[in-house]
Amino acid sequence: MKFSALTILRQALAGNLGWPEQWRSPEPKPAYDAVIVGGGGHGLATAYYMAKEHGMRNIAVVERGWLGGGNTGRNTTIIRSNYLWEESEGLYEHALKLWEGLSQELNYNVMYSARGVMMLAHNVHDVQVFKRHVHANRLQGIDNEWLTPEQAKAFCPILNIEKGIRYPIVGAALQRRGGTARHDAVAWGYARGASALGVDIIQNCEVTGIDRDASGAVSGLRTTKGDIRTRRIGVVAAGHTSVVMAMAGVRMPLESYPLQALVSEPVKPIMPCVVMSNTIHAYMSQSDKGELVIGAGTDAYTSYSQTGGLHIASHTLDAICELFPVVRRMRMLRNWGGIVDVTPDRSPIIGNTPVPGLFVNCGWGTGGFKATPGSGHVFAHTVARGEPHPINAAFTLDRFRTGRLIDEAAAAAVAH
Amino acid sequence: MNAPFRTEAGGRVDRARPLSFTFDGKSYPGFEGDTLASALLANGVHLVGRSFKYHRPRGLLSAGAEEPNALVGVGRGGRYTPNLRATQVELFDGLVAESQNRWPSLGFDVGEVNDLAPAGLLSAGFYYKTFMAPAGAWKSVFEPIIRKTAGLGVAPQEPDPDHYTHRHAFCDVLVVGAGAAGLAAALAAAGAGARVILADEQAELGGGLLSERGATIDGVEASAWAERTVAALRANPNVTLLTRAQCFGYYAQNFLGIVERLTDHASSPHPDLPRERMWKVRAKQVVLATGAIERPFCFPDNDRPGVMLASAARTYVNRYGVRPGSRALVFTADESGYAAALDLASAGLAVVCIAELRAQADGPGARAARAAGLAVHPSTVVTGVSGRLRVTGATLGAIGPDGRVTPGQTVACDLVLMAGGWTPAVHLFSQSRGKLRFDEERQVYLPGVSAQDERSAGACNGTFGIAASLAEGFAAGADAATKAGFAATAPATPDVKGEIVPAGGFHGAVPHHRDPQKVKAFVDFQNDVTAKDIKLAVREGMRSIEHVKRYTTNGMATDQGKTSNMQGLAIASDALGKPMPQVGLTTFRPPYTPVTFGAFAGHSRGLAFDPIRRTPTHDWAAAQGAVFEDVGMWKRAWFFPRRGEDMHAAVERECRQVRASVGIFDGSTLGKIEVVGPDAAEFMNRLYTNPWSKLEPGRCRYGLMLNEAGFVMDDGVIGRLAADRFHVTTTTGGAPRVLAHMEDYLQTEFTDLKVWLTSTTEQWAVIAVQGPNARKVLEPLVEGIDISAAAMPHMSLREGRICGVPTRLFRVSFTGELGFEVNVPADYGQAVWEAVWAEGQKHDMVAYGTESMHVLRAEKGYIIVGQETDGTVTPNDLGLDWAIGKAKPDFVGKRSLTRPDLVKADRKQLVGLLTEDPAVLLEEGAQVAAVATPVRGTPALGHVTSAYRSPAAGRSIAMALVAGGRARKGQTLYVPMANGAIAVTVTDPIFFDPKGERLDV
Amino acid sequence: MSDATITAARRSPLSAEASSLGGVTLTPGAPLLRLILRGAEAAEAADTAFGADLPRRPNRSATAGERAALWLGPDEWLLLAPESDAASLPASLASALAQAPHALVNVSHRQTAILVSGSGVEPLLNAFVPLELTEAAFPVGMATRTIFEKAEIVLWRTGSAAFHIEVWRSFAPYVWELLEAVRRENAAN
Amino acid sequence: MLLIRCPVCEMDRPELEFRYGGEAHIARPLDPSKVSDEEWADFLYFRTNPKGLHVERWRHTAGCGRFFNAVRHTVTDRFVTTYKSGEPRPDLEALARKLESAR
Ligand SMILES: Cc1cc2nc3c(=O)[nH]c(=O)nc-3n(C[C@H](O)[C@H](O)[C@H](O)COP(=O)(O)OP(=O)(O)OC[C@H]3O[C@@H](n4cnc5c(N)ncnc54)[C@H](O)[C@@H]3O)c2cc1C
Ligand SMILES: NC(=O)c1ccc[n+]([C@@H]2O[C@H](COP(=O)([O-])OP(=O)(O)OC[C@H]3O[C@@H](n4cnc5c(N)ncnc54)[C@H](O)[C@@H]3O)[C@@H](O)[C@H]2O)c1
Ligand SMILES: Cc1cc2nc3c(=O)[nH]c(=O)nc-3n(C[C@H](O)[C@H](O)[C@H](O)COP(=O)(O)O)c2cc1C
Ligand SMILES: [Zn+2]
Repeated sequence: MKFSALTILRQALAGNLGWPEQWRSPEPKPAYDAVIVGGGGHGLATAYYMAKEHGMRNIAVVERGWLGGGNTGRNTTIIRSNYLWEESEGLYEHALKLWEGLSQELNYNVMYSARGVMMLAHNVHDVQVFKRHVHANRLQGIDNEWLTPEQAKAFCPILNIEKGIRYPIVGAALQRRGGTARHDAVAWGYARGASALGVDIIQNCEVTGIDRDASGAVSGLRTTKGDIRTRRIGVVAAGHTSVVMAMAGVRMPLESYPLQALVSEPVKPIMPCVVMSNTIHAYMSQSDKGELVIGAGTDAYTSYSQTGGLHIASHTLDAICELFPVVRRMRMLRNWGGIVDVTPDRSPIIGNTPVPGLFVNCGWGTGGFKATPGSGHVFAHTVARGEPHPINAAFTLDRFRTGRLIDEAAAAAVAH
Repeated sequence: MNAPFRTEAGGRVDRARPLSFTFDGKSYPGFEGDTLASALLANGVHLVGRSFKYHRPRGLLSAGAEEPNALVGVGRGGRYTPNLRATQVELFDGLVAESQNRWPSLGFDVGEVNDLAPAGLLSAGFYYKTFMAPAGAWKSVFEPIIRKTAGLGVAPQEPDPDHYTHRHAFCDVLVVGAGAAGLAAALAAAGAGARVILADEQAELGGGLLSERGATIDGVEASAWAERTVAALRANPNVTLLTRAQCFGYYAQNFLGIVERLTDHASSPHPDLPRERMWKVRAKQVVLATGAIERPFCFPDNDRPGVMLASAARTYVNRYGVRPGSRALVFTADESGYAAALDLASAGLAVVCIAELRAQADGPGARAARAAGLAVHPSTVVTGVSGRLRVTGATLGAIGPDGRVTPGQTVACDLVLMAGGWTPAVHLFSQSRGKLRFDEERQVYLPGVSAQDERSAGACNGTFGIAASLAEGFAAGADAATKAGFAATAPATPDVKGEIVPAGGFHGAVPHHRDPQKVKAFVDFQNDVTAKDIKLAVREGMRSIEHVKRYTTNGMATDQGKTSNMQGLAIASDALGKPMPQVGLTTFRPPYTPVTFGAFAGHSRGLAFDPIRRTPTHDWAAAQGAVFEDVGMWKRAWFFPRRGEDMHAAVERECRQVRASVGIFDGSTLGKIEVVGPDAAEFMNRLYTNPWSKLEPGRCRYGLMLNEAGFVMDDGVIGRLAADRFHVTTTTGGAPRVLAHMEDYLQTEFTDLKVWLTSTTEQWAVIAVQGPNARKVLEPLVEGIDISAAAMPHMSLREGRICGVPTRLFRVSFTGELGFEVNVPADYGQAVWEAVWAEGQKHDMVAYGTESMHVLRAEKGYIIVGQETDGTVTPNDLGLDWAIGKAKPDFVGKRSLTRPDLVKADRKQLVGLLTEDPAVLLEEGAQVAAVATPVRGTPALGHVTSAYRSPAAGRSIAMALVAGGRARKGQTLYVPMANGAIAVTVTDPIFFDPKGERLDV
Repeated sequence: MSDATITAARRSPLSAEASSLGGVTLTPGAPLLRLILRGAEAAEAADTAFGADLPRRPNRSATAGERAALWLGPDEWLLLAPESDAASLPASLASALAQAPHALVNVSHRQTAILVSGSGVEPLLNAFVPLELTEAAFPVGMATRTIFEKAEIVLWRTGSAAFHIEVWRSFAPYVWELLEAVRRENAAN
Repeated sequence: MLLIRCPVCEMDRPELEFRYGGEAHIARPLDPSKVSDEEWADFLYFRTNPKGLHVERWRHTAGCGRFFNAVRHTVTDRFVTTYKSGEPRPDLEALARKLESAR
């Protein structure tokens, strides 16, 4: 059923009894042409584009829990494309362009909100780094502009730009097309779209093993809902990638860390944009419902616990209160964690693996939500064609051997 | 002044201390000991808020932490705090509170039109299905409208004048909750000699005991027993009692967060008192005694002001001496409803009747009620209420044997009490990662297998009733003390008489006979989630309770589902046709109730947000009017403007004077590490690219450090003091990282080496004296060192004295001029600095800051790690191959340098760039391209790393990393800027004195 | 370093003066000779030369007269001695240890001391220090590096209600000011 | 905040005093020049990252300053054991069995 104001009215008058399931919940078939492991935004988007653009309909997404329940459902939803290196710029800008039409594409309002993402500079080094981004982005046609502290405050009036504070704000880089989106809707919208194209989305179905034939190529999957035969597997398991890849005997350059986020109680709008400060480690935006959505860096140790330490929230909030002194009396409503898979160069791995038929899309670390549509789009190409799309060609596993890293962290250490 | 609904006597408020407060501008009386909620009720005020989506009028549902409706803004100016629960706000004289989410007024709120929209139009998730066309309208039209309606309260508009504090605490037994179970646990544990912390979020310890009327413990009223017990605990030096102290989170290894409110309840607190204190408690053992939360019923219009939890009404009459109405209808499915009815009746309210949902109405409660002359109707439900801003009546329905409801009588009442049973507060247990188990009989989740050293007691463990809670509390306290290493036995359980023990309960939507399309029965009051919303979510394929939660927002409000989660689960389970435990629970997360941001931040605030590191000569620089820059935690003198100078002018003057005569510069922030031991040289060989074995004592060398991936990590001048002793310097920002990196290799890889590392960064003040007259300035001050060119060549190091102070004197230069760096013990830094400065005046010495330092080094093509490098740069890229000890078999990073990508010809290499127009200054970070207007998407050749106006070169200069740059020398490239490209010529990155003739003088 | 001849003015990183409030006294420490000794094999020889047995047990200290040796790590000691020892002690230690591999580094000016004493000292320190400070858990004579909010310190209990804090000089004002702030709070209580 | 037993200090100490050091027992090749690019990449970057018992390095930075090793369960974050740097890697399976029987 197409979603629109009209259908809403019609259904409301009929007691909302006529809404169909947004996606089917079938049992797994014995075999598929391809199986995507992981029903997060990236996995669902991959399946959607495989069906839509590559005509693969006999495919499935298997998800160990509930779809969107991984990092897709627990991230702070910052979207931007003003990355430093050309490879990253290409990938994230590809995603940003897709975000711009995604609600219409999916007929699902994902509430992509281009409210602007502002990154604060607190010292001379920050200025150099952010200006480097601004210039690099402009060359690639990606919007990113430099603001004075006064302009930054005009854009976000609750910002403290006093000079005498511990880490005064000396400028900011602003990407106006950056913003946020409603994270759950992204998963649901892709699931609905994929399901309508025939993709089987199988929840509560954990992959427990990967079978390989005599040649070493992928031949099937074992799951908590039985075995599935397939010759193509796309692993999009975020924090659990190492675990799934180990089932195929592949070791990964990944470590999984807890990353926490929190929300305040909802208040009337006080903040029209997203603000990030890497130097003092915190970022904040306000959701359409009114709560302040806040995050920072990972906990210090690897973990699959989806929780973290109290001191991390303390450090996040002391920074937030310095940047925005008017929120000091506001209150934390909920604090949660996700598990992010981090690569040594803080860039994702999207492509083939040493195992024929096995493809991987991982390593998004603390910042992959923004890439969801683009990542799914190029990974669909990769899995369907067996070779990377030009946009993800550089994001190989092999770069860790050659040293051809795409080091966003080294250059800027900007997360998200 | 007389509050009309105040009882004549009784309750725990202090009638001798009348107070006055305002709500929405109107002044009311109250008493010390009231909450804002009890005081409002005492004044007959029931309408206290508006709901989130439909803006429905809302009253007080509860008397505690679970309150979803009565959110108010309290205070003024910087102390204004939104979204506080009136049930938790303690009254003080002069308190100012206002209602929220309404316009223009609480009684008449325009937003209520949402409630009049066709039924179901604004149902769960409707916004995902619309506002998509035309493209762009979301951003320009719909989202702005939606955002305007967002939020509940208004955020404070001014910075918070209060402050917050922290305390780490340790105990043998932490008891959370001071009701019957918690008090008993604390008694037992303290009795065994354990160090106990007992924390309760309320202003008074006693929990449910304070709300009791009928029951006695050891012959005294329950509340009196609580008082006595608290007094006994207070007298025990091993016990710390924390009131107004919410335990908000249970973290790994029995680490719990507690936030204590210290001043919010006082009208004029001592100004030095913090507003809140966060306790960070590491407990050997924990007893959770957090009680249970009463469930409302989900029936049409169950949200009208005057519909209230039965236990809340009981608390208002018994504890606060307030009648929450005049004519009460009690709707119950639990024995506890009868206790409430009885208490209200004895407080003089008319109890119209008791509607008992269950078919049997012959339990102890019903029997007592009937004995007291109250009417009890079994198999009876409330199917709706009349009255919009306040209940005026209720309609009843009878449940037939087939479960169908037939309409019954309408009764006039102004209070409808709901006693739907009790949901144990297992939040903290669940946060501790204990496994919950589902109790089939009572249909509730209870603590199951523990993951940490804790146990639950009392209502939170499903043990209801005072006697049973006391017994379980004693046992839990004794068990905790025993496990913490004390010999403990549970004290004898006191004799409890006259209590009505909660039993029964109901889950899910109450059946009714009304047109489901026309009514709203609320599950999550604050977020306006109705039973229909939950069913719709299930219909749309949201089969996981997590999806139901997120699609409907059930349980996501500021009460975090305390009254709604189990109801939502029951309704979803019904819709899915699956038993509750198979549908599952959503995750309990910290905090239990919202916690102030400021409490997390504590003292990390303002200038104490991070330590401010100042050098030994900071005050001198400040007195000279230096402008400082932040480098890590350090404040470094950036430039020294004279009257009327901007940075550019100051830097130009400083640079010229250094080259013309001499300058003084504070290098104290440079990292310093003393590497000592028989294997010191070998260690240096392995950690730095350069060879060290042959460096003679008394000589220095520029050292380059790589990470294991082969990329430049740090650099600095390193002096050899003795065969077994090196004085290593690092970059300012890199100092801790370099030391940690060295320790890592030393302790875990190169364990064969006998060498030790000691940070001496702060031992030495470093005074750089640079310029052709540097020697002349120092000569008169130095003792015991011949600093002549012959005796002390460039890159050498001597020990002796300066101004009588022991010094390590380096002859080094980061300016390209004759230069020395005077290291003196830090306490003498300023005195020596001043002496050098005084001497320097004979040579027109200038003090220069980091900006001039950068210019001077750039003129010479010296790199700055972190500016010319970004973690992706190799020594070769920088033209520093000369710094690599080729003969060394290995050093950290060496192997990586031969990886395929690191030996590619077109790597970015450090070059100089000169603009065609010498007056044009490039911008650092600007990109370098082969053509003036590169096609969008063409990769850049590189970027400008440094750019300055060079007084020495008399023009602008720049350094850049450019692909294959060294082979491009002489080429014209372009730096595209927003307003056109700048043509540049590629050069050597050395712009002044390329032969270094000024150095060796 | 013989300091006998030094005439240059010495400036402590702390300009504050000793004061008492709410039962807690804060005192900026006087200058001390501070040496870091590294190398387990050198400990024995150091015992005699220093005049106090270097503690071999973790997190302990040993004192002899005005000298103290604090265990900081299995092969790391912080040796504290009066300023007046500066002329002789480093040299005599160095010669006593000549045969054993070791590192001896003078850090007299790297750090400074803050002395905290009085009945409210434990809760005061526990505003920032994450260690249990009861005498049972942190007895007199215990010494260790630890965290003080966002700074690192060495915390040494010198008496049942007295602690000696060693802190790097640039962090000293931060530690002092935080102690002062909480002392005021606690006094208001 | 985790509570970590430092095997050198022989005390339980708060996480704030420690620095995490990644997977343990990844030995630097004795002669790096002899290993292939693949092997070198393995050493530099590839990690087990297990969901379960993890053998890892910590350093008691704001304590005794020593690196040591620990076995921690990465789902519960519970430390099973800690031991001094240089001591052999414990038998994880035996530890897992011990944990199981202790339940
Ligand atoms: C707190 C937090 C804040 C963040 N903030 C931002 C931000 O502001 N901006 C941004 O761009 N990014 C952010 N991120 C990162 C972003 O969330 C992720 O990069 C992104 O969501 C990854 O999407 P995904 O679909 O790959 O992963 P997920 O959504 O995690 O999906 C992976 C799925 O794989 C499933 N799975 C795992 N193992 C198996 C198995 N064996 N069998 C079957 N299924 C399996 C998981 O259950 C999961 O659902 C944040 C992350 C967190 C945790
Ligand atoms: N009269 C009533 O209205 C009423 C209400 C509740 C319980 N009871 C009775 O009390 C007995 C149960 O006693 P109990 O001790 O188990 O429960 P209790 O409700 O008496 O006490 C629980 C206490 O825990 C506190 N608390 C809950 N969560 C907290 C947190 N996170 N941090 C700090 N404090 C927290 C509450 O403020 C409360 O004081 C039963 O008989 C029950 O029927 C009576
Ligand atoms: C952008 C964003 C906004 C959120 N807003 C709320 C909120 O208003 N109320 C709430 O209870 N939780 C909110 N959450 C948190 C979720 O309830 C939940 O904690 C999160 O999805 C992680 O799941 P878990 O806690 O069930 O593990 C939000 C999460 C995200 C990612
Ligand atoms: Zn230790």
